[in-house]
Amino acid sequence: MRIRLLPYLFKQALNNILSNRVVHAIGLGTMVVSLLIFGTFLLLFVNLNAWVQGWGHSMSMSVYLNDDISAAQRAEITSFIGNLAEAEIKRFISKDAALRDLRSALGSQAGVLEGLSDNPLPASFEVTFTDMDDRGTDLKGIKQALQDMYGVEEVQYSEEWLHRFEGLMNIIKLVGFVIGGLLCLGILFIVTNTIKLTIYSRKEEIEILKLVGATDWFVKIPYLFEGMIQGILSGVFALVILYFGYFLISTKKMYFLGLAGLDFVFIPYQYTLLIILISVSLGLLGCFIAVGRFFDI
Amino acid sequence: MRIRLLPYLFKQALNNILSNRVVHAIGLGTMVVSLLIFGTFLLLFVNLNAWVQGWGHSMSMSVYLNDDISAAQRAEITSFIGNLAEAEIKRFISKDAALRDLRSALGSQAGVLEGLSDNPLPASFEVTFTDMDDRGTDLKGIKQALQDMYGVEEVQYSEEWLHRFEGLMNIIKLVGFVIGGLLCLGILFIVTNTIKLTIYSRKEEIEILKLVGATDWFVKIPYLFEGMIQGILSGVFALVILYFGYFLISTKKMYFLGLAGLDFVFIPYQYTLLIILISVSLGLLGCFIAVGRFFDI
Amino acid sequence: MIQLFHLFKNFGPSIALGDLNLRVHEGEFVFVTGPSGAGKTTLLRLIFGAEIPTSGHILINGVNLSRISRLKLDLLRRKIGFVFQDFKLLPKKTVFENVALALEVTGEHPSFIRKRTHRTLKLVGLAEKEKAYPLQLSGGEQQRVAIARAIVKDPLILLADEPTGNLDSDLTKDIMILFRSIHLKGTTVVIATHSRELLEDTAQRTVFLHNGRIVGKK
Amino acid sequence: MIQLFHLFKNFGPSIALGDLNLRVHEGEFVFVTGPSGAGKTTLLRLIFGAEIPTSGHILINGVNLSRISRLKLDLLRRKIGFVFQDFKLLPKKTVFENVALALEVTGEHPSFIRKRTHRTLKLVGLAEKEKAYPLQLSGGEQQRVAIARAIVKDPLILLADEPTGNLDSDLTKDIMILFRSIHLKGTTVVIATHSRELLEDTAQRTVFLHNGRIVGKK
Ligand SMILES: Nc1ncnc2c1ncn2[C@@H]1O[C@H](COP(=O)(O)OP(=O)(O)OP(=O)(O)O)[C@@H](O)[C@H]1O
Ligand SMILES: Nc1ncnc2c1ncn2[C@@H]1O[C@H](COP(=O)(O)OP(=O)(O)OP(=O)(O)O)[C@@H](O)[C@H]1O
Ligand SMILES: [Mg+2]
Ligand SMILES: [Mg+2]
Repeated sequence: MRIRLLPYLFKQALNNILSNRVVHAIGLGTMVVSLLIFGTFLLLFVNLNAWVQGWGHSMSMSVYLNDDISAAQRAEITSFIGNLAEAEIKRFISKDAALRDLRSALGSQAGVLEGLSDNPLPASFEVTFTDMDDRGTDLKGIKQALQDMYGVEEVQYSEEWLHRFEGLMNIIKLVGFVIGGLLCLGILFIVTNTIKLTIYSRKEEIEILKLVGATDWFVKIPYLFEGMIQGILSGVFALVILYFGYFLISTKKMYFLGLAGLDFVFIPYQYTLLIILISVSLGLLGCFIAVGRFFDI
Repeated sequence: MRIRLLPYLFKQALNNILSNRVVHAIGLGTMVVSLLIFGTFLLLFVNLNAWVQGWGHSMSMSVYLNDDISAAQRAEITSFIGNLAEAEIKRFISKDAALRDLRSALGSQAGVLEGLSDNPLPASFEVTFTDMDDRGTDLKGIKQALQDMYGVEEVQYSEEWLHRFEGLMNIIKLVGFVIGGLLCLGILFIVTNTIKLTIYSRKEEIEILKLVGATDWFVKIPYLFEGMIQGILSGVFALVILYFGYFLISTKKMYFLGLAGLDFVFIPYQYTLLIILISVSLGLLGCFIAVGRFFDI
Repeated sequence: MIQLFHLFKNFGPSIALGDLNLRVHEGEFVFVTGPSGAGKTTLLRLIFGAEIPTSGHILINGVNLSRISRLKLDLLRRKIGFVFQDFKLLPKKTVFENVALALEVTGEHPSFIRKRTHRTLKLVGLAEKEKAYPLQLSGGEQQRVAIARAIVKDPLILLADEPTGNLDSDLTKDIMILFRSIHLKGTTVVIATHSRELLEDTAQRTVFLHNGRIVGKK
Repeated sequence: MIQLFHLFKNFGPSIALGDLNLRVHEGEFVFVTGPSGAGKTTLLRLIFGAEIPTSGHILINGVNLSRISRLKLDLLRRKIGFVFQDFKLLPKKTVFENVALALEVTGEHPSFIRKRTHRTLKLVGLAEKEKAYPLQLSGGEQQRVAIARAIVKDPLILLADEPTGNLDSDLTKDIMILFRSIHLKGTTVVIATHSRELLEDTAQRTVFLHNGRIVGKK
């Protein structure tokens, strides 16, 4: 193989694509659709994850304070929570506010609070946690640390809620990975098969080239170029169509679906690169396998 | 076309499949994988829906009763709720039990209940709703009806929770339908394309048949049989593999995934029939389109 | 039987046939000859309806090919045997199946098809190659399969395009005897060839083509 | 140049060549003839390395084909021109591209390729059909493209399998003159044919094959 043949072989690849344009178009279509399915899945998975994550934001922790807490101690607690990357103080609930809240929470049962002379409720900080799952927040540890601080009477969070939330995330992740993994395998299979089929009809061509004295690489390289071009084209087409689809159902339109307030983002750019990379390697791989089959002349 | 040619043409189709077995195998593989992707999606969607639905079971309504309710009135309420298909009385909470519950719920704040002489809390029924979403349960209407009954003091349910739950179901449905719809379209496209490609390499064969004086149907019918056979085979293979996969991840194994208690069911049999039906019609359609292209001799 | 009126056939700018007029009567035996590229193949393909004339008319048995439906054309082709210059055999079918095909498309009875196919293959000397595939045959053997397929159905018209180009002279003589015997049974035969061998020892009517025009008759 | 020792070639049970011994010296001009199915094509394909002998040895320029690597075989083939009985042209490439291909695989310079291809196509009388595709050519024209592709690279050895089966006698003479001129430049030529025309008016060495065995020499 001489390097200066490469441009010639590349031109051959372009010619081949043109002269087999129907077969190539069919193959390209299949690849684009396969990648599109994968891309759509990625897009939705990324967003679904974010939504459910966001939905879990309401996970909060109550830090009840002693009635006799000093300003310094309070400041210390505030700064401790402030230093936790994933935590945020949502609000401070004074003793009075706590009683008001309890009364409204009890609703018709608020009568039980009538006979009180003294307010027995403690003041508290309501702390919310964001992105908990990503950073593997150790809620138990935080609770312990807070409880050991001066001025803290008790720390509470809903373990049941957390459990449920984690269960849900597990289900979604499981489903996501199962579908995602199968999709990956499936698309790998479909795309390589499609390329095999587009090349299969050209068995004779390969045979003739070999009879004219072409070396294996002289025959193979144009096919690999073809696979590469098909891979790039299908990757780009799939992404463009995906972006267009994303654009159509962008955030604004989601109001109509009763999903107001949910941010709908495009897949991160690393993933777009990944899709192109996948499609190109699939193209090359498919050609490589398919062409390899015909080399026993 | 004489009917008695049909067996002959069917035999032709079988012969064709055998003599083009590599191309057919590749095509079959692609179809099986496509259908498998679709089937897996269906399987997971059906189960995910059931899980989230089940997870929503904890939706409950509290029916608070007057202290002076008569046994007859109570029985009437019980039977009213019993007649609601989707509702079920989970438990009856007596006045004492209600106080106990409240005390434990208040935790460290239970001190507020110390000074009580009389138990101000009403007894209540806890009513749970199942399969709410499916039957479009009118919670507001039920609440109203109960509130109008004698002996009922108040009816409460968490509207916020319901809202959230409905939002989640909406998201899952949206994602499900988008992916499902795209998958359907994609697989339709991929399968017909694959069949087109398997037939494309046989352009010459069709030309020769026409030159020997074969009528259009004489040429077409074996291809349609081929498509049908390929459709049936791929549908059956896909289902068998899907069931096998389902069997591997059946309920028992799910304990390991921390998803204990979730029932993992196979897709309903109507759907399996649907998959076969889809694959056969795709096979026929693909052949029909592909063969049609070559009839200008 | 075959009537051609002012037949023109262009492929893009290049003229394959120009103003060709010819009449072949029922039961005639005609040679068409001429140098490479003269238009012999094009002429036969036009008669067969495999090519559409640019202008002019073709009448087969009084039926105008340009006014005929697709289905009628298929049915007409069943009565015409064609030996293609490039054989046009189905590579995925055996020799037997290739020849039987010409009868199968007409819906004949399987036992009849079997008998006739065997007999015809024996006639062209390929009884032993019945189960072989075309690509496993020598050039001459392939050509004889093509001949067998054309004559197996006892056609009304036999069009043979260079039917002996790959055959040695002994076989060529055998095949010509075969054609003559078919002709004697009433088939109209048109053979395109440039083989001196075929043309020399015959007193048959011969049409000379050159650049798509008839330049001589014998 | 070409040495064949006890060459056998079976296809399954059927014997295509049996115990064939032959020597062709450098610069020789040899005809191989015999009836249809005698084994002519098989013999040429064995010499070309397109078929592997069942037993026996083939030496080209002293190199044993059964001991040669795939790459070496590819390189050897570049020095051998082969006119295939069924042409083996690439249908998706033009006449020009088909002929140029034989030079392109060797990595020659584009301008050289262009010039040589033009000249060779002119030699076989196809200068005007350069841009046509094989399926748009008559049988004889296709055969000449195959000849052009075989001779364009000035091969050391020229193997031609029935190279004039689709050509009229004038063209046949032209092509034979072409082959002889190539031969005069030093190429070893082996032609398989059953054309009387070719064999009659020549005093060339001739090998007669029958049922895969040499039954006569001249
Ligand atoms: N499909 C086509 N497209 C373009 N040109 C064509 C086509 N078919 C034939 N021709 C041209 O028409 C002319 C006549 O071709 P035809 O095949 O009829 O010749 P022929 O007499 O059969 O020659 P041969 O003896 O070589 O087979 C040739 O110049 C050929 O190149
Ligand atoms: N690939 C193959 N598989 C099986 N049999 C084959 C194969 N190739 C050739 N043969 C058989 O070997 C014998 C010799 O074939 P070959 O092609 O060498 O004959 P030939 O001398 O070239 O004949 P022709 O003059 O008809 O071209 C024939 O009987 C043929 O059927
Ligand atoms: Mg011709
Ligand atoms: Mg031969």
